[in-house]
This record gives sequence, structure tokens and C-alpha cells, in this order.
Amino acid sequence: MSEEPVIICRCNDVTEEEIVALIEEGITDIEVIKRLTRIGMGPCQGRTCIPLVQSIIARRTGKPMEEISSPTSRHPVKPVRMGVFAGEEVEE
Amino acid sequence: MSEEWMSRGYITLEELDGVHPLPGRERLMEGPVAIPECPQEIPCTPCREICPTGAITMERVNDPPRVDYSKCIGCSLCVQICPGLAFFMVHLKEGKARVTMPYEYLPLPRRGERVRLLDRKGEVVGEGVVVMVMTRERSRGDTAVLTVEMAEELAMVVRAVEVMGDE
Amino acid sequence: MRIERHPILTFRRGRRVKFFFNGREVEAREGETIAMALYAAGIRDLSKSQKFHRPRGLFCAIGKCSSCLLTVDGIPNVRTCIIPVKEGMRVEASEGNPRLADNVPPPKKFMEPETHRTDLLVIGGGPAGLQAAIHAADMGARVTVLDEAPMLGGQLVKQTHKFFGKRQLHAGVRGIKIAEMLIEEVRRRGIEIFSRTSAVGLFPSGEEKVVDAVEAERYLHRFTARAVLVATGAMERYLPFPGADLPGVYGAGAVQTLMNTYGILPGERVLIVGAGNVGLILAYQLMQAGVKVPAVVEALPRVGGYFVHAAKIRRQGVPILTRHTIVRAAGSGRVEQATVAELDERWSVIEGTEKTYDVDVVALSVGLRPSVELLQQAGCSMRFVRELAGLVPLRDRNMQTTVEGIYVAGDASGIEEATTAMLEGTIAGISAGFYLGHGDEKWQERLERARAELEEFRDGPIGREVKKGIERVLI
Amino acid sequence: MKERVVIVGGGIMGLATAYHLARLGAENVTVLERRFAGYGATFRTGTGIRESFGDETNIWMMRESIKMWKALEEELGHPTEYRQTGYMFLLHTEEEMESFRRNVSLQNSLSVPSRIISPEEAKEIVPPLNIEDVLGAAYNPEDGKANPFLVLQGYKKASLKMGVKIHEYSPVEGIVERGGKRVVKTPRGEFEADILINAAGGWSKLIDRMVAVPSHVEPYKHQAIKTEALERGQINPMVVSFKHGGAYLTQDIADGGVIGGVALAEGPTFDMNPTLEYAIEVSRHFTWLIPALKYVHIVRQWAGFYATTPDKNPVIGEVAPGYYIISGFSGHGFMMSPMATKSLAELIVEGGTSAPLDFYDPHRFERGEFREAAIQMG
Repeated sequence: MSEEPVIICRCNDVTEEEIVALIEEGITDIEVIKRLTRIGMGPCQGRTCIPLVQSIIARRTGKPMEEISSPTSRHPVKPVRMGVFAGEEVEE
Repeated sequence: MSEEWMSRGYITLEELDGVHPLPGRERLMEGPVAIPECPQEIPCTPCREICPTGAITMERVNDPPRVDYSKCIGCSLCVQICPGLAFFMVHLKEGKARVTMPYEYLPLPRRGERVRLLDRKGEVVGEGVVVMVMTRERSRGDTAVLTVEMAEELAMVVRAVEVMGDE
Repeated sequence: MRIERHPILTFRRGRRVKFFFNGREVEAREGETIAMALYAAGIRDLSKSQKFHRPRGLFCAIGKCSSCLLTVDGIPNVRTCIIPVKEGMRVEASEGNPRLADNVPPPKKFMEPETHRTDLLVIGGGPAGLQAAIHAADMGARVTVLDEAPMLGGQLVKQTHKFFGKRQLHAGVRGIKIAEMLIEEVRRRGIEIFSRTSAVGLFPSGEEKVVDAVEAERYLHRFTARAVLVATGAMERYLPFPGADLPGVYGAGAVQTLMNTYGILPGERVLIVGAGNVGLILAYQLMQAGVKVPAVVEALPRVGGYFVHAAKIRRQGVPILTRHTIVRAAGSGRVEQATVAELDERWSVIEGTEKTYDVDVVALSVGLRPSVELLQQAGCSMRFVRELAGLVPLRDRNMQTTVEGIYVAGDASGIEEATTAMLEGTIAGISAGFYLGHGDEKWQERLERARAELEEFRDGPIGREVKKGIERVLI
Repeated sequence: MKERVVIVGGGIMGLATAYHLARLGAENVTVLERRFAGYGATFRTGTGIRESFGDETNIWMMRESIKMWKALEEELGHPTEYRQTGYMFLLHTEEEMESFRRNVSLQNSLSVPSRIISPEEAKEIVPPLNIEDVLGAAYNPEDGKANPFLVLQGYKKASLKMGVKIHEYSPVEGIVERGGKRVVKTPRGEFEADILINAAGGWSKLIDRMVAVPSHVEPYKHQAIKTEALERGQINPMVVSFKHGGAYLTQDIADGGVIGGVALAEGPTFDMNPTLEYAIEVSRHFTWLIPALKYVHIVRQWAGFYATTPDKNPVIGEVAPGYYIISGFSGHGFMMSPMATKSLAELIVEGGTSAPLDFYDPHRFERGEFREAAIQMG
């Protein structure tokens, strides 16, 4: 059986390998990693993957976690259906 | 303190005695006596609060409980209330040992039922007989309590039981 | 796969309802969420992942991750772990990404969001939020509580073990009972409650704070409050390893939700990763439900949780393997095996120490982190603090953040436990009461007492670490 | 060219200008970015790229830019996800029909292949579209979109390779004159500049102020949203409706999620917080235009600045001796960046360019000249 991939972002199927490859290329800013791999951009809005990526960056760069930035959180902090925001009458 | 027990998940008798000296054989024969197996500094006081004779003391809420064995009347309230299920009661009687312990599994054994005896590591060390069952409803701490009779030498060894079922 | 007998819990189940999953009829009990009902019916593989088409199952079971998203009655990406099942509901795992229908009629009319005005809006009805609500209400404030789950109580509702601390702070009482007591107190005071309502934005504008919230994926509410308490609790951490995304690898909290909230057996044999309090307590709870726990593995050289929780499972025969970690989970479509191995001083796996267990569930209890999204979004100053387990808001002694009128309490302010959450909730609730212009000297004394109790509680080795962390965010 | 060039702003303007300068032989180029490269408008763009403007100069600039967009991936050696998926302006009134007929004929005269199509044809191109109140649409298949994250990364890598220095997290705190040179102060040290370029987008006026010149660029807050992933190919073109809130929306190339916004601008302001009112507004317009979107979740909402000038056309050129500006694109910076940055680099290195930079002369407002406002959306 081939080895299972190590999935970091369950929303967009981003693997640990992809993250590590970027870090090894010298890209260690989570803001850049986020936009190049699309971690944190799925429906969980980064709740699962962002801390993992932060700790991978910390481990690989030797920086303390305190120095790894945390991407901002924006409205809506949970995905919201457009029909709900729009205020469409709900068919029961 | 090396706190070896934190890497094992169980404490040895010697370590326990080092934290808080255990009652001697004479005291165990006098009548049931509470024994805390709670060596760690954690913020918890129900045992002290419920003890009707003030036998259980701790200076600060984070201190491990200490029992003044001379004041303990063997009421088992501490066994019933302890959130960590870390209080036991031991009594040596007529050449047998009686160990009182919390029990929160199903099925609850009946009085007179034979059960497997487990030590602190969960290893089977013999068999014993349940001589007292206090249900959750009757317990002051919402935890069922059993008293199990066993060979005298197991008094300070056995800390759990396993129901044998219909074998 | 529903639990019929339990030493601690009794499950009150609703009437039988039928719904459809991928066209197949599934029986559920009213009151169960979609994902829970599917689990009870033996369905663990909910959907396929985006790129690699790997099977996806539950993970957090409390509406925070994205693992249980399904199409429900035509709406894609519904968090099925928090949406209750309904008779005749059609639930589908969409093949690939959703398609937009060509013939949906355009909207006829838009309704304005339902608006509500209150003094203190409490976001999160767990131990911290409910204590705050009770105290602020007693001071005379009008209080409204929002909670995402179908029932109040936060994570207390799955804590079958008795709590530590002092008896006057409910020590020796089971978490589930404490939840019942707090809910009763809240009800008695007529505090307004919105369940199944997720706050999605917090907008401070001077004296007023506006919060928008979505009820049950359907209605938008707009709350205006003078003070807001964010008590949104925590989220479980995930651990990456090969196979970690297989159905069967769940957060420990998810296993507790299945088993203790809904009375559904999570599996037959469960390997637990992490010997903090959550992992140790979970092991005990699993045994109480009749589930086998072949081992608890812990990467640290010692148990992270309370010794007494470890001793409790150890004497019942569960090995605790310190300095061990999980190296992979494997199985076709779901977990069938998990392999663990010993770690050396440098956290590397020692070759040849692998042990494989036949298990159908791996429960991850590798720590929690504060759920702070709303605070971040609202513009509160944040800081990463290791001792508090993640990014947390700066706050003063009253639990007020850097945004006036926005308070924080409980795990959202730093991971601790339910008892400290209740005390922080008390402090935040009373402080918010004062902020709103209520309260007298007597309440000042209550506030001081809660502070003293918290101080006392934190006066041990564990609390001292927390206090070190708090010092770094105290303003 | 040996002069020390300092560019303030690490967005697409700053980095693409740096790239073109280096390509033309500038040996000493430094880019200063207050946060991370792209933090400003570049990473907040609605991603659209169109030549369907209503005036000759902007059409020319965009036609040339599109030629460059097509070749950019190869030139930078980096993916850009540039696609020509078209723009579709929905027309709801006779007046709109009339004005877009004029636009289309001007565009056609400049060899832009736009055309007016029927509502039915519009629905064929975008099947989930609501054409209930649509009289027709102006459609240009040559317009398109690209992935700003990849594009910026491409410019960044290519610039670094040619020796450009990029300092991120280096906010400019002050600019002083010393020995006839400008010295740019940052927490990471001072940078001497023979040539200083203001590419600070929405923050441009702060730099203008430090150099003590009048500024004509103001930050206007515009918001946008992104939905969860959707099956690709359903809303290929950028769909625009001025009647419905100035809405523009399309499917993002990366995951098929809908990206777009409405015209609900606030400003001038440096506030970048998304608002609830916007979420409601955008949802109402979007669910009217594409009714099936009512079932789709908004995953992100953000705000960014349109660096806006009085006539909504950019300012590109020399402001004071040795001080240049490339800003004020009023919502069109990302799309126009290839030609705009290339022509500025030519102006600086070669002293002239074939691009009609006079039109974008930074001094025009002082002379009381206002260009015809560019068609703007969002």
C-alpha cells in the first residue's frame, strides 16, 4: 500500500509536502504561503490548518511561535449563505 | 520530587508512602480508614469539605490531601465525593482485607458476587467478593462505591475490580 | 449503534424520523443532528475531498471545521454536525463542487434582518457565558445569550466526570449536572436565549456594538448591545500524519459529542493520542460506554493531565505510552489500523519500535486552542501566548478587551478548564454589569471574591503557568 | 542605470515597476513594503482585466496591457492563471443600451471585438443568469481575469532574480532631503534615493505629504466577497450590472468560487473593516443577478482601497524632480499594471515612452484638466 498523504488543509487538500516545499524555497511568511497554497481559504476559514502551518513554519525556521503572524479573521467568521444575508423569504 | 508516577500513570506504594505516610497495620485493623492516592498539586477540596471530623487537611486548595488517620471514622464520604476517584478505604478484618473503592461502570456487581481484582497497573492479582454496594443514588457523591473482601496481603495492592459476567 | 445503557447517562431520544442520504433512507431520532444520525446508521464516510477524492468523515462535531459539509435540501456545504435532522430531509454528498441551477426564480422580496436590542449580549452559552449571563442579569442588566449548538451548556454537556475545585463552585458534581443547573438558573431569570445561532460578526461602533448572527442556516439576526461578552470557547487541534484525514480519526471532543451528547457508540476500539485531561477523561468515558481502549499515547515524557485521571484508566488496564506518538492511520475508506512508535529525546521516531493496533477510531486529544475569530474580527488586540495555548485577546482585570465594552471569558481568553471559565464568566458578567451602570458595593465584593477564588484556584503548578501567560496579556 | 531607485509600495505597481526598471538596466532598485508584498489593493482585487473602456486612451492602455498579460506567464516563468473569459455588461435600460452601443462602436474602431448581445445569448454564456430585466448585454470575449497572488509572486521572483531588493514589513516613517538626495526612513534603516517612486496605492497621499507635494489620490474603501468553491465554467465572464448596485461578479479561476462586489464605496478613509451592510447589499444584488447564489455561502468578505483621483484616471509620471508617482488607478490598477509600469520604467530609464502618459499626467488637476472618467465598477 502506498503511503497516505499528510493532509494539512482538509478543505482544499493541501499536503504537508507542499507547505514544506515553499518553506524550503524561502517562503516563510504565512500570508504568502496562504495565498500560494490556498490554505485557510476553504469553508473552515483556516480554523484547522492555520495553526498547523504556523507550527510547521516555526519548526522549519527555528522561530518561536510568538513571532509567526496569524492571518486576520474577517466578517463573516462563519460562512453565511447569501440568501440569509439577502433576507430572502424562506420557504418552509 | 521526581514524580515518576506522572510518566507511568500509576503510583507505587513506596512513592505513595513518600507523599503522605500510609497508615500502619494496626490502624488498618482498628477500623476502615481513608487513604488518598492523590499525590499531585491540583486545585481540589471536596474531600476536605465533606469530611465530618476534619480528618482531611490541606493548607492551600492546591495541596494534596493529608489524612489524620486517628480522626478518620471510616464513613467513606471522601470515597463517594472525590472527583478524581482517588480515595480508597481499607480495613483489615478477621484475616481478610476489605477495600472500599469507587465504581462507575456497568453492570454494577451485586453483593456476594465474585469479581476479579486489579492492581494499580490494571493487572489481575486475584479474586474477591463484593460485600457492600452503595449505588449512585445513595452515594453523597453521585458515584457508586463497592467494598470488596480479599486476601489480607492484597489490602494495599488492589485498587480496582472487574466484573466477571456470566462465564 | 446507539448506546442503550450507561452508568452515568440516560438518553432521552426523540421520535423516529426518516431522511435520505444519497437517496438511501436513513432512520434518525428527532433531536439528532444530521451527522450524528448518519453516524448512528453506520455511515462514517460522508463525502470525498476536493482534489484527491479521499473519503471525509467528521472531525470536530461542533460546527467549527469543514469535515462534515454536505448538501442539504439543495443547500451545499451545510455543517451537518450542528443542523438537526428533519423528516424527509434530502442529504447528499455532492460529487465535486456544487452546480448553480439555471432556473431558480429571482427573489421577490427581501426581509430586513430581525433586530434585537439588549444590554449585554453573551456569545457562547458554555460555563463562562452562562455564569456571566446569570450575574449580569442579577445586577439588573438585560441579557441575551447566543449559542451555536442545539442545546446550551457548551462542552459541559458531554462532561460526565465530576469537577474539581471547591464544592461551592460545583466541585464533586458532574459537568452534565452543572450544565443543567446553569441552564435552569438562566431560564429562571428569563434571560433571552437564541440556540442554533452563530454569531458571524461583531462590529463595535462607539457605545453600541452590533452583532449579526445566523439562526439554523436560515435567518439573519441583528443584535445591538452596549456590552458584548465573547465566550466562544475553544477548538481542538488537529495532528497531521499519514491517514489523519481518514474517517475514524476524530477530535476527542467529537467522540465525546457522539457518545455522551447523542448516545452513539463511536466505535469498538479507540486509540487515544494525547494524555492531557481530555484524552484521559475520554479513555475513561469510552470504557464506561463499553468501548475498548487499547492504549493512550503521549509524546511528552509524562502525562499532561491530572494524575488521578491517569490512575483511573491505568488501574482498569489501559496502557499509557509516554514518549510515543501515532505515525500513521490506515484502512480502506476508514480507519482500520493505527501504528504508534516511541520517540527519542529529539522527538524523532525510534526505528523498530512501531506497534500496530487494530482500531476503528483514533481520537486526537492534542490540545485545544482559543476560538478568537470574533474578537480578532472586532479589532481587539491579540497576542500569541504559549501558556494560554494560542492567540488570545489582551484584557484587563475585569476581562475587558482593548475594545471598550467587549469582554472575554473562558477558553476564548486562554485554555484552562470549566471551573476557571465559570469564575472568569462571573468576573466578566459582574464587570459588564458595572459597565452598564448597575451594581453596588455588594457586587464589588462579589467581584473581589470571584477574583480571590480564581487566584486561589490558580495557585498550583498548572495555574502558575497560566498566570505567567496572563501577565503577558494583562493591560 | 546606476541611480538608486527606491519604490514605496510592494503591490503590483511597485513590484512590476521594479521588474521593468531592472529589465531596462536599472542596477539599484529597492522596494519598501509596509506589510507583506501584495497586502494592499493587489491581494484585494476583484481580479478582472478588461479593455472595454469608454475612452480611447484607456482602451489603448488596456489593449496593450492585454497583449502583455497573454505573454506574462512565459515572461516571468511563473503561472498567472490569466484567462480570457470575457466581460459582460448587463444592460437594463434603453439609456444603458444606447451608451454601450457607443462604447462598443468606439471599442470596435480600436479593434476590440466587443458586441451587443441578446438576453438569451447572455444566458447561454452564463446559464444561471437571471435575464428577467435584461434588455441586452455588451460582451467582450477578450477581457478576462488572472490570479493576483500568482502574478505578484511571479513579479517578485523575477525582480529578485535581477537583483531588486525587496524589504517587506518596512513601513516608511519619513522622507527627508539630505545633500540633494531623498532619504527614506524605515524601522529597518535608511534608504537613499536618487529616484523615489510612490507606488503606495491607497496610502499614496501619505508619501506625497512626506515629500511635500500636493496629492490627488484619496483612499476609498471598497469591499468584495468570495464564496465557497463551485463547479467551474458556470459564470465565466465578469458579469457587471450598473443598475443592480454596480455589481460585478465572476468565478475565481482557482476554485470556481464567486468573487465580486458592489459599488458601496466609503471615503476617503483608511478604514479597511468590512461591514454588515455591505454583506447584505452584495447578497441582495448577487441573488437577483444569479438567483441560485442564494444557496451559496460567503466565505470571506474584505475591504481594500481604490486609490482614487478626481477624474478616476491614474496619475503616472514625474511629480517633482526625482520623485515619481504611479497610483490613483481608481479600481483599475491590477488590470492596467503591465503597460502602466512598463511605460513608467521607460520614462525613467529611457526618458520617454510610446504610451500616452500625458493623459495620466500627475499635474493635470493643478491645471484644472479633468479627463473623462473611466468606466468604473465596484
